[in-house]
Amino acid sequence: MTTPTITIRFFARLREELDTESMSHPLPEGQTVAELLSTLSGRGGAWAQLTGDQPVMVAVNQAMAKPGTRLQAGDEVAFFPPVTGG
Amino acid sequence: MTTPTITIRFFARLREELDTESMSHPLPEGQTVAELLSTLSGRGGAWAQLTGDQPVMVAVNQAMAKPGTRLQAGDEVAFFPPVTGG
Amino acid sequence: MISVQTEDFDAGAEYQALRNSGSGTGAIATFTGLVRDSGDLSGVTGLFLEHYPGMTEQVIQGLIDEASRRWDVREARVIHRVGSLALSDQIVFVGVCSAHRGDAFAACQFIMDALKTSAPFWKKEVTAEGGHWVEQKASDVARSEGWQ
Amino acid sequence: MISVQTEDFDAGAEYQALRNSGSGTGAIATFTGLVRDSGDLSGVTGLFLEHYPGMTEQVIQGLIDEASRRWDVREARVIHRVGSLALSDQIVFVGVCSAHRGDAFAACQFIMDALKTSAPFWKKEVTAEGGHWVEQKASDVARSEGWQ
Repeated sequence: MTTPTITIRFFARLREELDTESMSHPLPEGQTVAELLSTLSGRGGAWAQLTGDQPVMVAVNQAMAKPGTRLQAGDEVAFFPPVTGG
Repeated sequence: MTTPTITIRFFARLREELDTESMSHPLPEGQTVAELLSTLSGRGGAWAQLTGDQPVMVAVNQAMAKPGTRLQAGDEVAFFPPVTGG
Repeated sequence: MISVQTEDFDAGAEYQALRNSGSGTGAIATFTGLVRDSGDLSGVTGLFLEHYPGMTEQVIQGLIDEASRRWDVREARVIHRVGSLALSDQIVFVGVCSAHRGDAFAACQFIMDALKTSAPFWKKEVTAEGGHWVEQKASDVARSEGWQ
Repeated sequence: MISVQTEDFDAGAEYQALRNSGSGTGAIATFTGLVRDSGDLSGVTGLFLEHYPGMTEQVIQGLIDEASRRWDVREARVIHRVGSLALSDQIVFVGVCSAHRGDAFAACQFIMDALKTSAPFWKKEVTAEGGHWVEQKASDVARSEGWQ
């Protein structure tokens, strides 16, 4: 039996500071966005900012999501700073 | 001594219904736009509409004016329906 | 730049002229009005537009001046056609460039709304039987008064 | 029509495409954003724009759909550039055609305002020393929330 995973993507300042564009990750215990953020933040260093003061936006399968959004195997989860286009 | 005159112009529906584009006219007694309108309206026929129910706009020397605006010799007075450009 | 003209205009060229207004420009808003086929059965085949030469340009300049007092306006261009127009023809162009988008949108919309109720143009709808002068719309007056 | 592209665009050609949207169109509103020389001494020489491919187009389509529910929108065209941009370059185009001018203005401005706070684009200001990511402006958030 394979461990269920999700894909995590980072954009803009987060992509640069975490030095990570995309990674595969085990589906977190509890399965919410908030729990995933907490797990990643626990890596320390630049990762700690994921639960810090600066706002982190999240999209699940390319639609905006919230801390309580539940994750499923195969989901694409993206973290990024507030958008600044236009 | 020449009689002081003004120039009167009509536009759009008024121009057509009065069959007049432009005319020279003696400076009216009392010298206000309202008195000029009253004089012209007294010609009867289509001219009566100048003091009728339909709104008549007036410009003096190409700036919007009011019934109480005083006229002076040489003024260009224009009467027209509410504007409908754009 | 203000032009009252019988000829058609090139909205793309007007946009380029606004774009060349300087490096402080961050936003360009444009509006173009077309002769619309209103879809009713009145048999309208086109429009005839009359204006008051001289006064028209002064009124439009006054609107641009007022917009420039109320918002950041780096340049404004207004073109209004007169004479005979067919369905789908361009009637009017208003373009504004500004440092900021809120100012560009507001100034462009203000000039267009105010032009409709204060610039001396009159529209006649042309039909096979002759034509009739268009009456001013209460909604246009209300929209223009909303800016005061 | 939605396009996220590195190449420049021709705002005049976009306008023509909107104009050809049918005889019911009476009003075309367009907005173009340019890279502005903000005039400070920070030494910014250009911008780098990153986006989230796929999600970006979906978000913009959602904004066009919402605008079409709220106003008469016959066609909307949105182009947003990504990658490296120089001062004075065009960044974004939003064009809307409608039967009526109020709808064209409102839909164009709504799409532009909402795009700035909900479409996944990020701007980096490029300087000789490298660059820094632009922070979201509270004024943009307030403007976007004003439409709700």
